[in-house]
Amino acid sequence: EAFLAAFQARIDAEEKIEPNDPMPEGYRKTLVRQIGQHAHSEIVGMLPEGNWITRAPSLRRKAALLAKVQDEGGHGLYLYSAAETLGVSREEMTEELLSGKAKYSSIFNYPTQTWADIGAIGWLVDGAAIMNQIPLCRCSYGPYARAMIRVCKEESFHQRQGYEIMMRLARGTPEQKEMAQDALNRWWWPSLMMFGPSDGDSQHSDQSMKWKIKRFTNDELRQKFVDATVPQGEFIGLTFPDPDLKWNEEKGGYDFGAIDWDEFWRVVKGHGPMNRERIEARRKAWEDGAWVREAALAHAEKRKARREAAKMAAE
Amino acid sequence: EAFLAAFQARIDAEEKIEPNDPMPEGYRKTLVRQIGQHAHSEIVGMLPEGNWITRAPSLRRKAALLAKVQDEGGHGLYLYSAAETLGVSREEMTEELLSGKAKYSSIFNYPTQTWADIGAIGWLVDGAAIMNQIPLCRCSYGPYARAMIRVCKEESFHQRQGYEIMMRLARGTPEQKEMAQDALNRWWWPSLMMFGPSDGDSQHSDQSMKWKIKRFTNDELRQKFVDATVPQGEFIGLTFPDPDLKWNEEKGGYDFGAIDWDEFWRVVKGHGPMNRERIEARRKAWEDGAWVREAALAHAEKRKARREAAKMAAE
Amino acid sequence: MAAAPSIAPSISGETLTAFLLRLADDHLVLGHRLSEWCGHAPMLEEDLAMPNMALDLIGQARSLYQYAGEVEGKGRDEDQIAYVRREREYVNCLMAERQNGDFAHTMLRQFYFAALMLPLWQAMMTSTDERLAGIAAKAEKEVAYHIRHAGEWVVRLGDGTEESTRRMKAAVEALAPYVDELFESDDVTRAVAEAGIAPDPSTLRPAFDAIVGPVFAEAGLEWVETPYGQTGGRQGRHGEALGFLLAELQYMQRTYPGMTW
Amino acid sequence: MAAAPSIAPSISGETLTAFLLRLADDHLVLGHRLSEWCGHAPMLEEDLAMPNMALDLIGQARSLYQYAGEVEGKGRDEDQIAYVRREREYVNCLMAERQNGDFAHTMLRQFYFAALMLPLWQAMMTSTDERLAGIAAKAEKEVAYHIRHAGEWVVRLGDGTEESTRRMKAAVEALAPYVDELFESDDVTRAVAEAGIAPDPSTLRPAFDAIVGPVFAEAGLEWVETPYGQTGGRQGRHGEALGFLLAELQYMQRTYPGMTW
Repeated sequence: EAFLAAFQARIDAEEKIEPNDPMPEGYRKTLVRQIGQHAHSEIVGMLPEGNWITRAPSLRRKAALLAKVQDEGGHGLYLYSAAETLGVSREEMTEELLSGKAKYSSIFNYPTQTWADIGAIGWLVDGAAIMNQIPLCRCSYGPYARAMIRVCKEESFHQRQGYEIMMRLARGTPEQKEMAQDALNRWWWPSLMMFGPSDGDSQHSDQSMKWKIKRFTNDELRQKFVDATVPQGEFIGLTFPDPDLKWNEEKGGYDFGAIDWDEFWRVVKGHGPMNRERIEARRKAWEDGAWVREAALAHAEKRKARREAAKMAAE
Repeated sequence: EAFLAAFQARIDAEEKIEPNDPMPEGYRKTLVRQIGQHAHSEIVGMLPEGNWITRAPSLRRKAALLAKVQDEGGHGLYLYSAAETLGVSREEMTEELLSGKAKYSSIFNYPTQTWADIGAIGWLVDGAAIMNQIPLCRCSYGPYARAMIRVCKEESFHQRQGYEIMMRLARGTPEQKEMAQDALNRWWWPSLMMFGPSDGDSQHSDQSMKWKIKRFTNDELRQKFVDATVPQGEFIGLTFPDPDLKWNEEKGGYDFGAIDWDEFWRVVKGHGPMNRERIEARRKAWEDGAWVREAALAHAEKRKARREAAKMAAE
Repeated sequence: MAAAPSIAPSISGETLTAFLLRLADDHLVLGHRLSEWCGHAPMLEEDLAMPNMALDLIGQARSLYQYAGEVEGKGRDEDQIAYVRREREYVNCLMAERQNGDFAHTMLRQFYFAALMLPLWQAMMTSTDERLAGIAAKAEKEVAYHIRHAGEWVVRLGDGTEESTRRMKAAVEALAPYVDELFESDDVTRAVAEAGIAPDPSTLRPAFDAIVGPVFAEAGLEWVETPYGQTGGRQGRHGEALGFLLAELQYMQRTYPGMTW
Repeated sequence: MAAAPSIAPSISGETLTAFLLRLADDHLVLGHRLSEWCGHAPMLEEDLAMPNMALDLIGQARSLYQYAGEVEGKGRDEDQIAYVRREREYVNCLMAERQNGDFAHTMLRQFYFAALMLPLWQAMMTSTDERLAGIAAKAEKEVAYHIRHAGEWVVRLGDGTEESTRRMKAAVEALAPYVDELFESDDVTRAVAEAGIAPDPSTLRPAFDAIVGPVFAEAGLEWVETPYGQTGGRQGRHGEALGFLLAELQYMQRTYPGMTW
């Protein structure tokens, strides 16, 4: 009790919690779950975008997309490292992903059907991710907060790049504009769902807010995202697929239509268009790569043994 | 001795040898080798053409190509059956193909790089095959001769179809004509090599001629092929890649340049552009399909056991 | 160009075209997938049987595209419709575009599709649309063979070895989310049904079950229910595999536009 | 359009363009293959390292295509050259287009190509062609990393487990026929060498061997000689895998011709 109070006092004083600091088990668990989900999202998120690398329409776009997907792998790496400071190994986290026990962002369970989807993901999905992540740069857990600072910088570059793809399409030929509009139509609602259930239905929010793992509610972040994104879309002449979307002068933000929570829960529970394939792809990579990881380990051990034998011989 | 003479007398009298007839071991072996090679050629020959089924330029051509490749599988099937009458199983022959012990027509070790190659294969490769095969319809071994009658009919349909593809290209746009000419350039010499080494260097010819397994020498057949094919090519405005090719009034046939026998032997010995891939593809199909064949067998046995159990119960 | 065909007066040419394209795309895309096995089948008999079924499917697709082109009346021939559309314009069901997977997956998919098409063609043999009645009469015989052939494999593999049973069960599991879409109805299917051109797919489920049920029973397989089926194909919302299929399918027509082959 | 660049007076623009296209195609095609691993690597570190190398290759290809376009002087930009040619016009070496195979095959291929390019770029740093000297100076640093990274994997896998050794040996076997083509000389390479633009590839074999030898020794691998190497890439004679690669690569440019992305 005294420990919990002291811990909360540190949090309230905006002190950073570091790996070797004592922390409540619930705090640790919440972080492990959240950082794990976040890491998995980066990893699974490589797949829908990776789907267009070999078909990117220009060399410049191909290079940018490669770099982006590589950054996502990098984010996964920092985040797994941050989670490792809490005592879970990358291997354990991977097993949880592949078994379906750990979640990842549901948005990646939608397919990337056209090139414009690459623009839409950068603009909307990375845009939504940033909204979620900027407050995390001030998260109470030090390693996570520091990882997020780096991640956020790169994400906002990706977001601009995605928006630039959409702008190019929206100002291109009629086919290109249609492609951009179609992508917006398909990705808009899933992007809004990225912020999670409405505040009333959110399971983990209260305690996370108290521990300063979270600093805004789902609905607050969603509203920020809508307010930031709608003018961007309108600026390039795209229409949002929501007849209820309109500026509310009074609240100084946009009103928007009701989210289809049935769809949200369906996808979360594994019945989105690509859930099965995403996990299958990761499982295949993991299983096909087992011999490589084993070989690397075996070689490192052989090397070490040889070094030691040489040392002994020299002594 | 007496048996050999009597056998030769039957051959000389143009009697057909049938599966249960006594025959010299050499005759049987020669036939097994030749029919096996022929069957393997049909099977491996499905691969270069199969390579273009998913990319055929029109639905009509796609359907025709599918039908053609299917016919080739059918030829393989008749031929394996003909060989089975001589006491070798399809499984044994397949093993010999996959181990590299049995040969198949070297022409299939060249890649099909463009759509025109599909035309060239039909026109030239099937054309050369027919030259080889028409005499085989009168082969002394009954089952082989009968299989060849059916095969020849279909092959000559394929040959006309291939020629028609080439004609369409040669009379099409400049790009199409160039594509046709390029295919002829690449396939002409390998087609001439299909008849095998020159008569002086051919290992198996004499005895095969005597046994009426063969009825013309390699060089005779090659000459027939050149004489039949060159006017066809010229008719559609294509040029043969042989500066020495010209009509010889005196012999009533075409003279043509020297064949690159080094290339011939290189490809026969396994160093053609696609040897490794062809065998690899067949091996993969065979190995990946093992569980299917086992299941079919297991199911048939289960069925039989159940039928017998039912019969016993009824008695 | 042929004179515009006379279609049932109670249906618009646009609706009929939409109906024909769905059916044609199903056949083209599934035929394409099947043809990918060419030369790589588990046994020679299947190197004959699979292209044979693919040929039937491509042939049926051609009849349907040709008719769609005439109904549409814009002078597009079968190849222009089959090859020169954008991905979002293909309206095949999602099951047809699924990657082949192993032989069990391919055969089960074929069996399901045939079990949908047999009652559909049978009903269309008495279509008010004579052209379609003719297409159906020919196709019905072909698809009856597909049911026999693929159905036999479902039984053999389902009741074969331990491995084949495991694989066939995995196929049932993997394809389950794509079955319901086959029976979807919407404005197009209802209009076509009302005009007596083709039955609404939703009415075909009992016939499908009557074909699948006994085969599953013989194969020792159990039906897998999914809480939510996948959908979207009829609106051109596809998975990620179709794009790669189209890149191959369209390669020549896109690279050498407007030529005759 | 940029003014025509001043090239060494002893060589024709056509020859220089031919040389540049070969090099550019090697990098584009190999970069494409490498990028196919994206999201499917055996470990996260490789999900970073492989796109990283692919990025280097694509970047080098872009510099070379841009320069080729300028030398050619027909106003084609990098994308028109990279995307809008027919298969027989691609002049990459055959090794670059080989399908990825397993990780051992991919890494060995990468190692070989880097071991060719390191001495090539090093020599080109003092090219009489300043533009190329600049490209080389940047690329040389990048490819030195590729050698380290891929070389370490050759050692690890060659001297790892029984399985990894078997796979690495199979890769050595499989790639052997494609090594000699890397060092081929012909009129183009000789003209370029004479003009002091780039060394003739045939002179690079000792440097290649000096890189590969110690790595093979450490990996416990033996060099495999093939009696006949495969060739043809420089004349646009390719294997069957390239066509499918191009169908994907060109998909957007062919489907939506002449647009800006």
